[in-house]
Parts: sequence; C-alpha cells; structure tokens
Amino acid sequence: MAEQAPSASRSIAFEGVRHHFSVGGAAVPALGPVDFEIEPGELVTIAGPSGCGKTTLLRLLAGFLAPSEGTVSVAGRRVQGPAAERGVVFQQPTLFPWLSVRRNVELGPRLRGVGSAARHEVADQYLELVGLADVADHRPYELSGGMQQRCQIARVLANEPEIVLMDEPFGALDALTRERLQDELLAIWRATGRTILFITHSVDEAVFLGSRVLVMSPRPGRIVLDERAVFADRGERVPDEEVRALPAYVELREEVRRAIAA
Amino acid sequence: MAEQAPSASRSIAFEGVRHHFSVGGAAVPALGPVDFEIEPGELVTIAGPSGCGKTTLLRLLAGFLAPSEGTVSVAGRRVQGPAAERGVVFQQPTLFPWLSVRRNVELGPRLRGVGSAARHEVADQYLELVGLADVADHRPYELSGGMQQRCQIARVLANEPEIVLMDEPFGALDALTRERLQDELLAIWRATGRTILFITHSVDEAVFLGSRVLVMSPRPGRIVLDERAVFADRGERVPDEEVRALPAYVELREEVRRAIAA
Amino acid sequence: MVQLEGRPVPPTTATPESRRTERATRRRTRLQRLAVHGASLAALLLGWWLVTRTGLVRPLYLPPPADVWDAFVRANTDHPISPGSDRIVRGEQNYYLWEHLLASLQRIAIGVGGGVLLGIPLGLLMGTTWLGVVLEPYLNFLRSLPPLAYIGLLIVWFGIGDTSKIWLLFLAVFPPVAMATISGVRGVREDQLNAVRSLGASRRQALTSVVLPATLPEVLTGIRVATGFAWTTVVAAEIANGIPGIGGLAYLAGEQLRTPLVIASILVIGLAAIALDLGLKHLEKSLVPWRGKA
Amino acid sequence: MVQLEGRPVPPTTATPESRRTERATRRRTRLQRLAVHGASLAALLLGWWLVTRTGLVRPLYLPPPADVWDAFVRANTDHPISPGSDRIVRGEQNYYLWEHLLASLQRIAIGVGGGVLLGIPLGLLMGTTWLGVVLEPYLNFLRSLPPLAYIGLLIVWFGIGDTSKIWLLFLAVFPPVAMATISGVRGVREDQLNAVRSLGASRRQALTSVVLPATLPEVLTGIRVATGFAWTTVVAAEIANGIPGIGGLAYLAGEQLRTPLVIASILVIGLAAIALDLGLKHLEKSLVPWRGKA
Amino acid sequence: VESGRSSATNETDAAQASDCPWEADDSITTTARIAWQAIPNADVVVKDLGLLEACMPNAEISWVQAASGGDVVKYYGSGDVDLGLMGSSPATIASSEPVVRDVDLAVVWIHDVIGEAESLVVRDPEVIDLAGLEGGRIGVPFSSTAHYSLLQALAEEGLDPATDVEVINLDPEKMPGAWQGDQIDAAWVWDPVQSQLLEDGGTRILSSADTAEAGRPTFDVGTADRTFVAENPEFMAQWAKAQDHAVGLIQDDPATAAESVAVVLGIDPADAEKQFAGLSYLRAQEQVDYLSRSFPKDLLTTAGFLLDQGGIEAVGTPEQYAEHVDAGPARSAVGG
Ligand SMILES: Nc1ncnc2c1ncn2[C@@H]1O[C@H](COP(=O)(O)OP(=O)(O)OP(=O)(O)O)[C@@H](O)[C@H]1O
Ligand SMILES: Nc1ncnc2c1ncn2[C@@H]1O[C@H](COP(=O)(O)OP(=O)(O)OP(=O)(O)O)[C@@H](O)[C@H]1O
Ligand SMILES: [Mg+2]
Ligand SMILES: [Mg+2]
Repeated sequence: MAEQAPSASRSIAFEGVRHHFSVGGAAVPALGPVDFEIEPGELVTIAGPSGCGKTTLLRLLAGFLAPSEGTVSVAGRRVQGPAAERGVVFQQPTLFPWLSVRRNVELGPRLRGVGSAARHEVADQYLELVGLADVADHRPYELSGGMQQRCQIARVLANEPEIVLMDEPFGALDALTRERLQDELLAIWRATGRTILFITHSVDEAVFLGSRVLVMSPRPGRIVLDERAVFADRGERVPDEEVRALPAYVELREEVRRAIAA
Repeated sequence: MAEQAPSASRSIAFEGVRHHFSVGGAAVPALGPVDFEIEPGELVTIAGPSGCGKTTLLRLLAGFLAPSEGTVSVAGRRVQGPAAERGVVFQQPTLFPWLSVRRNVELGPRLRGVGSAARHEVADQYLELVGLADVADHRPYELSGGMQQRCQIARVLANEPEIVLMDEPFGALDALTRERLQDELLAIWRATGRTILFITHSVDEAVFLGSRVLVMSPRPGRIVLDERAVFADRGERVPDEEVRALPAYVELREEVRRAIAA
Repeated sequence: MVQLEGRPVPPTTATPESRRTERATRRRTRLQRLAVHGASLAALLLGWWLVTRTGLVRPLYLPPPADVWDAFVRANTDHPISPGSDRIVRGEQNYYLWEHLLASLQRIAIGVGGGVLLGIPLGLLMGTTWLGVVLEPYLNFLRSLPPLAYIGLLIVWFGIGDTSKIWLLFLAVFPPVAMATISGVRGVREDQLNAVRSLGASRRQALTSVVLPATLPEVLTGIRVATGFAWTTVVAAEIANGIPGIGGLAYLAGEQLRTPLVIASILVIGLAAIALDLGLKHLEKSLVPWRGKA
Repeated sequence: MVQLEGRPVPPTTATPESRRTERATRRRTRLQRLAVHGASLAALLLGWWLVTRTGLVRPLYLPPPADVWDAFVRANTDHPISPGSDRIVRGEQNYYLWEHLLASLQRIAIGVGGGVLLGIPLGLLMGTTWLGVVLEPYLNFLRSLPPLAYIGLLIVWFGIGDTSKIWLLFLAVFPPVAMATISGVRGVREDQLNAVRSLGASRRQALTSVVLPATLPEVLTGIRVATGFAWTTVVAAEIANGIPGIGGLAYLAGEQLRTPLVIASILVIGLAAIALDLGLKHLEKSLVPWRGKA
Repeated sequence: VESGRSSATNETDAAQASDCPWEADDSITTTARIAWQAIPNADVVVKDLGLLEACMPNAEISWVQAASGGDVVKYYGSGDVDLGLMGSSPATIASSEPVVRDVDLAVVWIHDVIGEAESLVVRDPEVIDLAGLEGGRIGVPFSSTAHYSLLQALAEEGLDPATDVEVINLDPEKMPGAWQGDQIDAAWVWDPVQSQLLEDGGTRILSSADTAEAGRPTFDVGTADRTFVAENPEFMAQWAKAQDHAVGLIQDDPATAAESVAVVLGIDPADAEKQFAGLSYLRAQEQVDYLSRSFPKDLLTTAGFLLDQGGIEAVGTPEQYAEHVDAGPARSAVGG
C-alpha cells in the first residue's frame, strides 16, 4: 500500500456536539455534549457501555448524520457528508450482495478508476490479510458472520482512506483471528500513519491497541476518560504478552474499567 | 417464569452429520462429520475459529437447514424444521422492524395466545433483565447494535423454549453488561434446567459459562475437544473472581485455547 | 427521497426553541414544494396556451385552455342547450361533471377494494404454497388479457349495469396487486421467517405476522400501480352504458369531436388520480416507517 | 416459493452419487410440476367443454373448445371463404394468425424496450433528486390517462402507422417501471448508500453501483407488471389500422361477433404473454440470486 | 350517483316533458329495457321527450346506452334489453348463422335510411370518382354500415379492396388526425367527422344515397326481441306510435326535434338539424310498405357481403330473413 505521510491538516475536531434522535415525535438525547480533537496519526480507541452513543459519534464523523448541535470538522472543514477520506467499518457488516467478496473489496479502487490488474493485486493482498483468499468468489451472504466482518475490513483498508473509522470490527472474531488482525492493524497504522478511530467493547483491546483511549458515559454519551496509551506505539519487537504484563498497562486497564463502570 | 423440569426425552443427538453448501454449482463442505449427544439440562458452549461451522451446526439443530448427510434429532425424533421448543438467538440480530421492542419481546407469547396482561408482564420482566425497559416503545432500528442483541435475547427467553440456541449472543456487549447477562443466564439455567447451546468466540466465556465445552476445528468443522466444565454448576455463592482463579478453570481455559489454535 | 449526497436533515432536537425552528423548517420545505409545483404548473399552462395561441396545434386536437375551462364550467352547471335557447340542460348528459366523477370513483373504489382484498391473500398463498405453481400461469394469462376483448363476456355474465364495470376494474387491479405481493414474499428475509417459526408460529401465523408486514412496502406500491391502472381502464369500462361516469363522458365527447370536453374530462381524471395517489403515498409513509432502515 | 414450514430441500452434496440423486430429484420435481400444470389445464378444458355442452353459456359468448380450435386452424391456413366456395383466402385479414402475433410482438418489444430504457433512469433520478418532487404529479397524471382518450393525439402526432401504436405501448409501460424503480430506491438500505459513499463513490457511481442493483428485484417485478400492461393495451393500440396485429384481429372479430376467433386470439395473446413472462422470471432468478438472503 | 336520470332538469320541466300527444294508456305495465345509440334520429327524440314514459305511465322503461350495434346484439344475448337500435349489418349478423342461434330478434322499425349522412370524402380536389382513388388509402370503421357501402361502391367500380386500394380500419374520431397527417386519401364516414373533413378541404364524391340507389341501401333499424313483441303488443303499438310521432316532428318541426337530439348527443342544435338532412325518415305507412316488401331482400344482400367479410358462416334463405322482420308494430301505428 502507498505510504502516506500524516498530513497535519487532517485533524478531527468535535466542538460542542450533541445529537438527539426523534422517536415518535419525542427527542431522545443520544450523545453529548462532546468536545475533543484528534491529531493526525492517532489511533483512538473508544469504549463505553452498550447504547452510550459510540456508533452515533462515529456516524457523525463519517458524515452519515448531522449533529443536532455543534460541529464536527476534519482539517478545519465541517463534515458535510461521507467521503473517501473517511473509510467506515460498520458494526453490522454492510456488504453488497450483488458483488462477490473480491469485487466488494475491489469496489473502492474501482470507483477511483484503478485499472483491473492493480485492483486485483490490492484485493488479493487484503483478502490474504483477513484470511478470505479462498472464498474470494463467494457472495457475502455465503460467508459466516466473522468472515463478513473481515471482508468489510478488507474493503475499507483496500481503499486506503486517510481516516479509518471502525465500529467493533473484531467483535465477531475468535481470539486467535482477532489477535492476528490486531497485529496487522497496528502494523498498517505504524507503516502508514493513518488516523484510526476504533470502537470496541473489549477494555483489553482498547488499551492494547489505542495510542489514546476514550471512555464514554452511558447515554447521552460524554467523554469521561481521555488517556494517552503508549502500548500501541511500542516497537514491534516487544511481544504482546510482555506488553500485557506491564504495570502501566494493567493500571490503565483498571482505570478504563472503572471509568466504564462508573 | 414457569419452572420446567428437564424432560429426559429432550436429549439432542447429531449422528454422522455433514453439511455442504453449494456455491456456484460446486459443493463447499462446511461441517462434519459431527457426532455427539447433549443431555437435557446441559449448558453446552461451543468455540472455534471464525468460519468453522458453528453457526451451521446451530442452524441444523434449529431446523433452518437440513443436513447433507446424517441426522439431527431431538428426543429421538428427527428435526424437521423450526419449532417453539428450540428458541434461537441469531448471530446477526433478527428483529421485526414493524413491531416495537416490547412487541418483539411479546411475540412468542402472543403467538401462543397468551392474554395481553400476562404478555405485558413477561415482556416487562425480560426487558428489565436485559436493560431495555426504557426503550420498550422504540423500534428495533432505533436501537444500538448491542441493544438489538439484548432485545433478541429477551424475545427468545420470554418464549421459554426448552432448548435455547444462542449464536454469540453477547458478542456486541461491553464487559459489564456482558458479565451481568452471563450471571442472569446462569441463574435462569439453574432455575429452569433448560438445555442451552451457546456459541461464543470468547474462550473465557466458553469455560466460565459452559457445563460442557465443545471446540471445533477449522472448516469443515469437527469436534476436536469435548470437556465437562464444572464452573457453571457451582452454587451462586461462589464469586466469579474466585471461580476464574481456580487452577482447574485456568487449566481448562488453556486447554480450550490450545484446541482452537491447533 | 434517498439522500445520495450532502448532509441529511438534522433530526428533532430537545430544546423548545430548536423544535420551533424545526417546525418552521418543515413549513418552509412544504412551502418551497408548493412553489415548485405551482411554478411547473404555470409553466405548463403557459406552454399550452402559447402552443394553441400560435396555431402550432389545431384546437380540434388541443383546444386553448380557455375553451377547456368553458367546457368544464358548462359541464358543472345548468346551461342553455345553445346560446339564446330557452331549453336548459343539466351539466353533460344530464349529470354534472362532478357527478360523473363520483360515479366513476365509486366503481373504482369497489373494484380496487375487491382487487386488493383478493390480490393480497392470493399473492401470499401463491408466494408461499404449491398453489403458486398451479395458478401462476393463469394469473399471467389473466393479467395479459385486453379489457376490450373480454368486456363483452363480462356484460353477458354480469349485465350492462355497474356490476360488469366493477368486475372489469377488479380484474384490472387484482393481478398487479397479487404479482407485487408474490414478488414481495420472495424478498422476505429467510431469517425473519426462521425467527418467527422458532418462536412457535404456525404457518398461518408466520404469514400474518412476518410475511404480510415484510411484504407491505411492495404491496403498497402494487396497489398504487394497480389504482393507476384502474383509472386507465375506466374509459374501456364505461364505453358501454357508462353514463354517469367520467370515462363514459370522455368517450361520448370524443365520438362527437368535442375536444374541449374530452380534455376537461381527462384533466379531471388525472387530478382525481393524483389526489388518490397522494393519499395512498401518505398511507405508505405512515405504515412503513422502517423502509431503508432494516 | 418461500418455505414457511417443513424442512428445506437439502443442498448439493459432494459425492457423485448424491449429486446424481439430486439431479434425479430435480428432474422429478420438474416432471411433477408439468403434471400439475397438465392436470389443471385438462380440468379447465373439461370445465369449458362441459359449460358449453350443457348450454349454460351461449356460444355467442363462450363457444365450445372445438369451435375455437377450428377458428384457430382456419386463421393459420389458407382456406375457402365459406364451405364449398372456391375462393381461397389466407388466414384472417390476409395474414396468418402467427403473423398477426409477430406483428404485435414487434410492437410490444419496441414499446417495452423503450419504456424500460426510459423508466429505469427516470425512476432513479426521481427517487434520488428534487426532480421527483417536480415530476411525480405528472407521472401520476400520465399513468392514470386512459389510452383510448389520448390515442387520437398520438395519431395526429405520429400517424396511423406503427409509430403511434408503439408510442401507446411505451406510454403504458414506462410509468409502472418508473414507479417500481422509485419504490425500489426508497427501499435501498441507507447504510449501503453510506458505505459506498464512504468508499468515495460520486453521486452517479452510488446510483449505478448501489441503487441500481439494490433496486433490481423491484424493477424486474415492475417490468413484468408493465409487460402485462402492454399486452392489455395492445387491442387499444391496434383498433386503428391494426392489421396485421393480434389485438387488431381480436377487435375486428369482436365487432363482427365472431366469438370463436376472438377467443382464439385471446388465447394466443395469453399464451404469448405467459411465455414472455417465463423468460422475464428466469432473468430475474439469475440476476438477483440474493433475494431474501441479504 | 344514480344512473338513468332523464333530461328534465327539475320537476316542472319533467311535468312539461310528460305530455303525451295522444291519450296515454295506463293499462300497460310492461317492463321494457331499450338500447339506444347516439345517432340523430327519432329514437333519441322519443327518449328526450319522454314520450314512452308519458304515454305509458305505468310501464317501467329503462334506457341503456350502447356504443355500437354489436354491443346491442350482445345485450340481447345476455337478456339485458328488449328493444334496441342497430345498423343493418349487425341486424343481418343477428339474423344469420351462427349468431341467430343465440338471439331471436325482429326488425320492427326503420329509424332512418342512410343517405348523405355517410359519404366518401376525398382529400385531393382532383379526384372526382372512386377510380381516381386507385392506389390510395381509404379509412372506414370496419363492420359498420359505411364499410358495407364503401365495399359495395368499390365492387361496383370494379376495384378490388385487397389490391387496387388500401382500405384500413379507422374510428371516425381518429380520422381528422390521420387526415391532417396525410395518412389517408379518403374516408367513408358520418357526422360530425364528415363535416370536419369537408371543412378541412375534403370533397364528397359518393354517399350511401348512391349505394342505396344501386340497390345496396343501409339503415339504422329498430329491433325487438320476438318473444317480447309477441307478449307485449300494446306496448309495441305505443312504442311505434311514439316513434312515428317523433318522425313527424323531425319532418314538420325540425327545430324542436333538433333540440332534443342536441341534448342527447351533447351537440349544437344547429348541427343536429343539419344532420337530419343526411338521413331519410319514414312515417308509419312507409315503414309498413318497406318492412313487408323489400327489407328482407336488403338483409339478404347484406348477408352476401358479410359472408365475404367473414362476419357470418352462411347466408340464410330469404324466408329466414323474412322471419326476422316484423311490420306488425308499424302497422298498428298507421293512422294512430
Ligand atoms: N436511529 C435511531 N433512532 C432513535 N434512536 C437511536 C437511533 N440510533 C441510536 N439510537 C439511540 O441512541 C443511543 C446511542 O446509540 P449508539 O448506536 O450510538 O450506541 P452504541 O454506543 O454504539 O451502542 P452499542 O455498543 O450497543 O452498539 C441508543 O440508546 C439508541 O437507543
Ligand atoms: N449460505 C452459505 N452458502 C455457502 N457457504 C456458506 C453459507 N453459510 C456458511 N457458509 C460457509 O460455511 C462455513 C461455516 O460457516 P458458519 O457460518 O457455520 O461459520 P461460523 O463458525 O459460525 O463462523 P463465525 O464465527 O465467523 O460466525 C464458512 O466457511 C462459510 O464460508
Ligand atoms: Mg454501536
Ligand atoms: Mg457464526
């Protein structure tokens, strides 16, 4: 994949953001007020109780929703809608059943007009990465739940967005596959310096992956913890088990756990 | 909920079961051969790598699929299709968008002709259990991913099936909610003696919850580990942390982990 | 309208002020919409007037708006048979135009109602049982039959009164409704059926509690298409003994080359159809709020 | 057919033997199906024969099968003008029945083709842009207009040749196709659109790569319904100067009270329509394998 | 909305309309259903003036509108009407095999003999006779009396409709469009289209009056179910009397008659009055003469033509056609 230097301009800002959903005429507050910035190249993990507004926050940044109040901006410009710069891995796999797995993964490059040989190569690379090379010609509905999730991840990564938004991307994966993909994600992040927003309900995952960990309160979600984490930044040589045994790691994990339980 | 004694006749048997999917004319083996029996009142957890055939196994038992070879039987009778005795929590939440959350939960009793007052009571009980009481009048698509999963669980439990089939039911839940629901599930299981088949990708969950743990090999899935676990059977007085610290627990967890990795 | 681009409309907010602005926004949107319709209608009328004014089309084929308006007014009032005559007649063919319209509306209402009442259950049955295999060719046969070719048979069986006309409308309406239902049934997600069956639903319960609601969006579209179809059939239905009836009136006026009256009738038919369709669309919106979401 | 109950058919198995039995099963199903159709058809024919035989319906309205068969044969052969006469005429109105059918089929093919080619893009545009707001009333207006009321105008503009007939068929076909497309567009899952937009799709790309395929099932149903409409319209289209043409033939035969020929024409129309629809259904099956699954 | 409303706009008008010109007969309680068509003749005058209702106050009379003679035959077949107006072609079909097996009608009245009301109008002023149309295209509504007249005229001229000219089926209301678009060279048609074509520069070169002279007349006739006639002689007498009265009105007071026609057809009274000129109307005595002498023969010749067209299976015997003509009702109206 192409090496892209983190552009200083790609910082993300939430300013006084609130979001309400209208349910049967009544307004249900779902998020906010939320204020924070993300520097380019950060790998921000977000945790919080179920229904606290994590997905809502991500959808606001993706441009699927407009905030009821406040502004969401990327590189100083208000988010006006979805764009290729912000790739999204959905919480519920959202694949296109009329395309094969391979063509789902190739879709981004194809939309950009990448030639078929190059497309094929990119698709092969990412299908291999997520372990779906042997079902490349299946249709999405012929995949298991975890395989669909992996296909989605491959599709987004193959499009090489500057900002990757991932909503519980490893939620349906077994421990082994999950660990492998965590490592791959870290490797990609280190190599390309992408900005990544990663929602997870696993405290361990949040602490292990994030260069910064956010914890949200129950609905309407606000940020109740915002901590730098150093474990993602470590060199690749440090084995995972050792990282998990570090006192600082254990302490942060406990801190996050307490913040969620609060 | 009504106390139902485990009926000796409700044992589940897989005999020489294989399943193939046909993809573009070619047959793709997904499962088997699989042979095992489940006694009434067992809480069987199933783990295995993504795409190994766990869901397929569950769908065969639910009656959604007919095995390509072998037979699946409950109480000595071949499974001919879905039935109320076998409730299913789907891997991808499958709720009815034309019904409110409450009416989704009430659906089973309503189909059985339970009066509206009794239905209401049952629904309230289970909505409370899964923490959705305050969104009872929302529509399913107005729920977060984790909330949808919980709604599904409430719907199945409210129907009081003799066999509960759960496909990664706690997959999208934060640690806290998950632990609470694990405890509730165990409580219900102990109180009613239901047979429960529980697919999970969390080794810890499999060992913690199961009275028996099955591990499947990669596709086509076969049973590579079949161990009794005693931790679910413990009295309610033993705190969870203590259980997790037991040497036998740690050992089984390692054994399961190894079996999956093999 | 599906949002392909740009940001979606902000949803309701909690504060009373913002709620007020929201209501204002909605009112503004509605006003804008009205303005757009008004403008396009005005443009159309102007074009029509210009075309007739410049003599591009002869009044025999397209009379100027004023003539059509005159015909419309005449058809809704008591008027002398010719200027100066003291024989006063009522509307056209002894009925006012609105009475003609009402008569046709009655027929359409009964025909469409019957077609929907039969079409939906039949479609459900055909989509879910072996009945579909047996009946599908007959349904396809029926829905290809030209009304002009079998209205004769209907008259024989049901007489020349309203019954045969209603039957014709019914036969026009029910196949598309049944087709839409069948198509909708085939689109029902298998797992939703599996889910309800696992909850203990009987065949019939699965049909009413899952297949029917899941099919609703397509069925409603089918009903809208079929109702439009009923309107196109109303002239054929009312050629024979169709007074009062707006289709019968249009036919008779056409025979006499009274183009202004023909156009007036057509416009009335079209406007009535638009109004009816608006109602159906409204129904659709309130019945199927989940479209596109699940 | 959606499976409401019972166990689903076992899917392909790997072993050659089981594959063989599977093929045998499929062949058996097809045979069963044929048998069912044959039986229902035979029952229908018997019923028809009995009804006419017992004199329940007069031959003026429903002639016995034998008469219809005679008319069919006559219409497909050179035959004497009346028994014993030595004046030999060709088929009916100087064309064989199959030539009439072919002429109508051509018109329908062009009309439906045009209607589909316009209806789908227009429906996509109307479903996704402000054009929908402006055009919807006009579309509803158009699709409610009785063909009998405006065929006169078409003749003025396009003459009495094939062009005006094709236009009429086109105008019958394209509104339901557009309607179905619009309805399909409204059913596209928002997140699929969000997904493709996040992959960098432009408006147009989102339209072609998501909206169009997601809409396909409803569009195909719309095309099937619309093709049925085209068949029902073919008589109206061919009333004026419609020879050769199966609709024109049916109309003339009806005017002459030659019921056997009318019924023979109707049967041919119906059978042709069934065949056409089978083809479309086949297309649907192979184009939209994911229906009900995702 | 109830169907079958009469022309009267209010109660007083209804009273006015319900004056029977002779002594009304309250003893008749027949239920009669009458199929009418929008043709300018005495039938619609009777309908508009409410003569039947006035002269048989206790009879139950309903008027059923039909779009063509074929419709009327079908109405008979379904038992929906007892009397009906149709052209001579459908009347012949109804009296010939195979339709005669299903309906049992008699022609009881000649509403009009078609003259210039149906004529051949040509576009090209140079063309002055049929021969001039060779190679051209003539529009005519198939299966109509005009179609019959046209084919008779062509045969007379020695032109083969299959090769020498192109005869196409065209509804009257579609002719002006086809005419303007240069799609047809001539049309054999009735009013108001005929006037329209003449106005558009057409010239009349032949009419049904000419074909009638050549022995091929066409008519609009009144028919009745034979059983009905047999069972309701008094009703038929009153009916014939009313028709005769209306014919008298057309002949003696065309303005009043035209007003009635105008109301029913929804046209201008002046146009209606003009249209009278193209048709000839017969009083009761003439009806009796015509019906009992030459009319069966006209049916027979029409049948010969229809056989060629494929409309009937076989030409019946002269006796058979005579059986389907009944001058009785007309006779009872003579001098009444
Ligand atoms: N479309 C909607 N309409 C109405 N309310 C909604 C909608 N989507 C979400 N909500 C509400 O907003 C709140 C936040 O939802 P969100 O999906 O952001 O939660 P989440 O943090 O992602 O939860 P989870 O971990 O369970 O996925 C929820 O309580 C939910 O009820
Ligand atoms: N409908 C189908 N058509 C074809 N192949 C299928 C279908 N469903 C599943 N498969 C294949 O069968 C295998 C087993 O699938 P299954 O869904 O049982 O896996 P799983 O163990 O539940 O995985 P996960 O943990 O990811 O949900 C997969 O490799 C998948 O590719
Ligand atoms: Mg979420
Ligand atoms: Mg699974």
